[in-house]
Amino acid sequence: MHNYIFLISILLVTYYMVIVKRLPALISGFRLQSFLLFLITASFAFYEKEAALYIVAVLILFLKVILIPNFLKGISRKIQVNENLGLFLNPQLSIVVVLILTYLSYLFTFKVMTFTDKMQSATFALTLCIVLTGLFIMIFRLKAITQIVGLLVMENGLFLLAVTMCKGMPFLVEMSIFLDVFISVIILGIFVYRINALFTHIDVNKLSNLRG
Amino acid sequence: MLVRINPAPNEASSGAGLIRTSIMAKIVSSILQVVALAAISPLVSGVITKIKNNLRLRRGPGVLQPYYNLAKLFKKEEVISETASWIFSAAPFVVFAASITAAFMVPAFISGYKAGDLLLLVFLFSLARFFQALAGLDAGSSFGAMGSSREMFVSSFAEPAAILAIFAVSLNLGTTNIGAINSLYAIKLSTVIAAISLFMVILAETSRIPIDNQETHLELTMIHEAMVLEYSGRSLALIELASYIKQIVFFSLIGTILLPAFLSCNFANNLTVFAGYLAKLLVLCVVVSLIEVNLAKMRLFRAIDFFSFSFVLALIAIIMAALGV
Amino acid sequence: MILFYILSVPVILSVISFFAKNLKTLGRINAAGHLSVMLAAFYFAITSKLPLNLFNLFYIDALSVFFIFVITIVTFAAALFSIDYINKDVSSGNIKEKKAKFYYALFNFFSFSMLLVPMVSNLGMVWVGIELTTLASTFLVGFYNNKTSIEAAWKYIIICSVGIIFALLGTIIFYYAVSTAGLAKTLNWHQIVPFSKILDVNTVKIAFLFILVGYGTKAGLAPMHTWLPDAHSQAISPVSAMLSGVLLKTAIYAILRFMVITNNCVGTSYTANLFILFGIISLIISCGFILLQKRIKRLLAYSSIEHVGIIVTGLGLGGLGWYGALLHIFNHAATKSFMFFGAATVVKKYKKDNLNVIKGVLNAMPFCGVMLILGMFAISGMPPFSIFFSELFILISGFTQGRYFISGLVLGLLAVIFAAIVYHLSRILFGKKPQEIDKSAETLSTKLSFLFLLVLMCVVGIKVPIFLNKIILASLEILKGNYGL
Amino acid sequence: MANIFDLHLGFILDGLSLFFLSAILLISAPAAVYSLGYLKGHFPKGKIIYNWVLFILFVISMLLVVTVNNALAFLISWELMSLISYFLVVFDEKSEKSVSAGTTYVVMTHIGTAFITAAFLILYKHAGSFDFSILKTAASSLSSTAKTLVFIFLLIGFGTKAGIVPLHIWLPQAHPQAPSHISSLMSGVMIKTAIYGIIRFIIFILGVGSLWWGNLVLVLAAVSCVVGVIYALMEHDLKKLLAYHSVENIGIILLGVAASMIFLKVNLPVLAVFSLAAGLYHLINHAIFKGLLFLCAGSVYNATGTRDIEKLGGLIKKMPYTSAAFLVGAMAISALPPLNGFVSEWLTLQAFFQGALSSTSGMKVFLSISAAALALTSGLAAACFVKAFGITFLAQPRSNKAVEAKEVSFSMKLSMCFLSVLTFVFGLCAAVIFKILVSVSKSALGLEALNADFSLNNFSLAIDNNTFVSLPLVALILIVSAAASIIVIFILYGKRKTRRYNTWDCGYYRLDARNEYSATAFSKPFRIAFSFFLLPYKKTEKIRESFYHVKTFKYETFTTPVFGKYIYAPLLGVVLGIARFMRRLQPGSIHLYISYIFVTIIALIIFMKAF
Repeated sequence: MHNYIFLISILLVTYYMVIVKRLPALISGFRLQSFLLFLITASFAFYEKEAALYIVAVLILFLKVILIPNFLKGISRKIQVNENLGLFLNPQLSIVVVLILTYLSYLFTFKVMTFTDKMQSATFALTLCIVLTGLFIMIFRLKAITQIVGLLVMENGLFLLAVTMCKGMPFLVEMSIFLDVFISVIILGIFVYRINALFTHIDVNKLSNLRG
Repeated sequence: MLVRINPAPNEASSGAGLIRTSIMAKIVSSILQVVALAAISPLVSGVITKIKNNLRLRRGPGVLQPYYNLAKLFKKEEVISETASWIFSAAPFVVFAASITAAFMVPAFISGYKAGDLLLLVFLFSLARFFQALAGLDAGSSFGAMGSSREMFVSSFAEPAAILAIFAVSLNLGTTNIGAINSLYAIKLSTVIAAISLFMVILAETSRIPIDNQETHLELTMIHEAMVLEYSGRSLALIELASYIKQIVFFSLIGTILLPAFLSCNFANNLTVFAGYLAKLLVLCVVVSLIEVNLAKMRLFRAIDFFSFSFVLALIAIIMAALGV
Repeated sequence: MILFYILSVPVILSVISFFAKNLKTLGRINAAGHLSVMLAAFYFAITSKLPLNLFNLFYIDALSVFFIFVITIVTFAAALFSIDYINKDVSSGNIKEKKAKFYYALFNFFSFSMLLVPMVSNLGMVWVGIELTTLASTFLVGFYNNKTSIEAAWKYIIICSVGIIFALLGTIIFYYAVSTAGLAKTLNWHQIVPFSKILDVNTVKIAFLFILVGYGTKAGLAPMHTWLPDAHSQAISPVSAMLSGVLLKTAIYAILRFMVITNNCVGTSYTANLFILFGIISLIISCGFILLQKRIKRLLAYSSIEHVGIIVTGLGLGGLGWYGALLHIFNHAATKSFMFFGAATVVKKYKKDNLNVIKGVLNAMPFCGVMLILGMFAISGMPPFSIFFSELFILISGFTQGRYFISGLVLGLLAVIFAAIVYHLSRILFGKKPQEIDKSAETLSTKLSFLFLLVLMCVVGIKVPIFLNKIILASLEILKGNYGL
Repeated sequence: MANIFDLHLGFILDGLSLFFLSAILLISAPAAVYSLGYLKGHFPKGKIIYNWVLFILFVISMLLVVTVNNALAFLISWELMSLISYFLVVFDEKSEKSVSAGTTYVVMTHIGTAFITAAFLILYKHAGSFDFSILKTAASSLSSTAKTLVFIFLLIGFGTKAGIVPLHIWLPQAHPQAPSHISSLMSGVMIKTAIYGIIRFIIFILGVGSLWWGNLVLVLAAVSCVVGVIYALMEHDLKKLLAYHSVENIGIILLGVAASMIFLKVNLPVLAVFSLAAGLYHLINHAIFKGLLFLCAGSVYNATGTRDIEKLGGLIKKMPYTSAAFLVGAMAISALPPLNGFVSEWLTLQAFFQGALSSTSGMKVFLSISAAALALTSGLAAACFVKAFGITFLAQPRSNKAVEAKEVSFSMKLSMCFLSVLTFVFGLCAAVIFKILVSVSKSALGLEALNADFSLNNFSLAIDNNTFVSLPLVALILIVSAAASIIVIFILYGKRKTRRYNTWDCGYYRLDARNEYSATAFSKPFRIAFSFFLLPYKKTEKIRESFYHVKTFKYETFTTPVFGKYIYAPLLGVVLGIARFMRRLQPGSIHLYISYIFVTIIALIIFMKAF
């Protein structure tokens, strides 16, 4: 039962990330989402008695709840960027679109995928919805940092999927993925600095010198 | 059908044998015929001029005038342009030789062995024309070049009509060799139409109204005369003679196609054939004179319409020949 | 053992790079190291008994060997080409010496990550390896640190990451399918394949969709190709060659691994149709962009999309098409690197990359000009160069299956692309050279890198070497599902 | 699968291949000798070596094309031939004209090759092998749709190389740009390899499927003839003019081939053999005289540095050998007896006539009209060569370049002389040569057993006992009558008296080259007559000193390139328009790019069931 609660709250946090207008709020949303992910992983580890999942949970807590959000906040503070996210779509419309995406995910899960377990169906739909929402953030938010956050949201969705459906990936893979994610966030961060230095903004929509 | 175009070996050898027996006689008679044609060819022009003048109620020069002209020209000194090259001097001989060779292709009053066929005839005259046109360009005068240009223009449109007319005639004959014709051959309506078409081409080829006018040296109208403007003396005489021969060859052709009577297999046996031939020529002379007197010269670009008409006539002839009419 | 040698040399070279004193020596050591890696790979391919399974961590079969071989060849050529290229960059003040060393380090890290992909047995690790290649090459794309290169690098990393996340999604779904089928929980390819028939068909189908889109993004399949022309054109040129020549192929390698499982499970027509769809779309899109291209390196980048399209179409056609596709992977790697070297030399000399501006290359730089002419015809599929044959095999496969429309379309698009490439390149190659450009010759190492690839192009064009043929035929068996090779 | 990789490179050396082989060698030899003198002094040494390497490779590739017995090997050698000839077209790589001509050439020919490839692969699907003999057996079991498809593809493919209208546009651009000995090879033999392809693949391997194939080829051939010669008339670049004549002559060759296809279908095997042999005869003739003419044009270019005939004139006095050779070539191509061009045109006309004689009424008219088209062509060709020869070699020089011309070197003269002699040989020995060609044609049509002989006494060509032409005899009569006229006149009137004087100038005191007729003026009647097709337009420009005084008046006439403007330009426009639309799909926005991935995923999931 508490799993349902976690799942629903993670969905709500994701919605929250769609409607926020400012960068710190978005990053906090991400922190919250990661924290919920940590809780879910930990509870899975507890119920399923998977030792590896404990380590994963700890890593989530360490990396995604603490390190990465702090890093992102540090960047946004340092480059003193306008806190506004830059929206292609206003929050009202955005939430409508994301609701539609949620509906589509459910439709997809129940029509196309053939899960016997109802819980699994719900989880799959939810994670798919989170992945798509991450994509939505990447598409409809202008700033470079929001794209990083969008990417991380998608990744969170996948972690959730791996944990809930398969009880985690093989350990080595899991660790490598963490490493990858961490390196990529750092590299992306470096590029945000560089973009800011060269263009004096981080509005990636304006990066359109290369076309055709 | 196939048998004919694919002679069996024995048939071919028997044909060869036939040729061998009479070959000397044929060669002699052919040469004699050509000499005779060459001899009477200026007369045809003389007669036409005479008839034309009579029709116009003038007296005009005598029928032998072309002979006097030729004799005079042969004796005269030639003036050759400083710009001209050997082409200019060689052209009259080529033209003359081509016309003589063409005369070998056509049965005037003797049918039988020929060196080639009607298609060759067309190309022989184009050989003559080719050199004539080059000679026209050679002196560097605008007149000559203009004549060459127009001559080539007119003839290139005349050629398809001529080929089509020849095809129509030959379809009825079964071969393109007009030498195969003999007195027994029955003419058909399609042949007549083809002959009319051919006649139109001949009018053009012999520089007659409505395409060209032999009587004028007005630069706007002349074609053939412009081309030979630089010539004088002996060369001019040869060219004139060649065009007389060309004319008589064509007339003989038309005469043979339309009236295959008065053709004999050898030269010796009767004079009525020759008389009949002369009569055919006379009729043609009259027709040509009537046309020349009654029509005006066309504008150069109307010539295309003229040949189109001729072309269509030939096409009709072919369709009729295809239907067996 | 050789395997570890192959993997460790790049790492060692990477470390050396930071400590080296002389840049030129560093370049030479680098090239020599990669030469040894290539020879080792060659030796490995001939001698070792396949498949090779090390601690369930590395799994090498003929398919892996084939890709390792392709990667080492292009890496060696790029290392050889780098020597002079980087030297000139440093001496002209384009980059600092420290950065040049950084380049060599990244270069080796990049080649290490690419070599890792075909070696690992775990499909999750394959994903990690491919993500690593992205991370390693991002800095090489943004190497010059100017506006366009940073833009390209940003697009590259973001779009590839998004794509690859879908690949991860697909991998997880695969994993789910495996774990629910009552098998051991594993993502090791050689352990999944024998049981792939009992996997849930629907799940595998969906998983493959995500895999195809995900790795397809990395492979440069249209319409997910959008990062490719930017990244390839902005990357430092030896790396452009590697990106086009082999990076795309590692993604295809990943797709192939999943394809085998999917084919075993749901039959070949499903993947085949998807491949053909993406192949044709890639061909059409690249054709349009090649026609109107203004910049030489972008032209080559779009040509890469075209060739990936051909490869994927060949994979979709099956039979001889598979052979053609694998051969094409090799041929395209050699030829496209060759072309990038040529383009790089030209751009370096003229300091522009606009096709409308460059003139008289043949005149200004005879060797490179001749190479570019040959490459121009090689890349557009003229005999006696190898691409002609691999394309022909794919077409033969299409026609013999009676798929006239698809094969005809491919043939037509290839002809149009040929026209465009010849039009664009002949304009820069011929004509009078501008006054300010003086005639010059290339250094020996550069020439060698050209000739090395040219020999490969021609040799394979005349006859596929026996050993390569053997590897490809064995790989074909693997693609058919006979995994024990 | 593996058997494909081992190309069993075998050779087919039947009559057809041997015929083409000898045709190639016959033209290559004089071209090689010619290039000795042509290149010397005009190009640096390295370039000359480069030329030789390419030349030899070019000849080898052509030889391979006509001798290999495997469609794949054919395809490869075909592509190699195109590639090498491309390098030869851009031999003068600094001229932009060469480069654009080369590009057009290689692109057109590659598109053609794509069609050929498609045709081969369709055949391969049914045969399972590329071997000619296996393809031949497999072709007989092909469905009629597939057969038609293969035919159309082969026709487009080979038609592009042969330069039939409207696929000819590359030809007049590319041929003139190559060095002249290469032009002579390209025009003389390379485009003939396409005819080889048509005969080998459409007639020999595929077999004529239905009557309309022949009709289609016949119509295309007739159109090519006429269009080619009309464009040639309008052209004042000597080599371009010759290139357009190649289009025309390819048309004439194809007339014979097409007639043969028709006769095969209406069950007239003897005639089929005859007309194919006629086509082959024109092929070798065209190789000879077009080779000759290109060599002469090269000599003119070498001596004067220009190919624009409006700037030439009077060269006959400066370059007697070249002009004589050109005259012979011009006479041959204008089909004047007793040279070789006449023989093949006569044979082709006879083929039409005999066909008309033996076939049903509709076909009679069709064949006759084709013959008329041929007649029109030969008339116009004669006009064109009167222009080409007359303006280039006769009258006064029109520019300094022409004044300073000198006769070319010995090796060039030798090659021209050799080919000139060949035009006579192929004219006068027609009966013997035609006998050989008939056997070639029999083997190509698979009618070896047929009893067909078209010669009489070894010196006349004969269809039957009535219809024949004997060129030695014609030549004899020509010579004898010319000689006789000279002798007779001499006997009657004595020695010829001549005087050199100015050309008659109508009383104008200073007649110079500027008063001469120009090539433009010469061809003006034709331009007007064909204005419906050529769409001529003119530009006038007055340069005034004051309002009342026009200092110079510039008058230029142009003809509209109909095919370029109304077929190729719109086609290219459509393709580029689509490409331009596509470009807009990539405006540089990363958000859009990510959404592409998103849309792709969604679309794939929705349509998943379709795969």
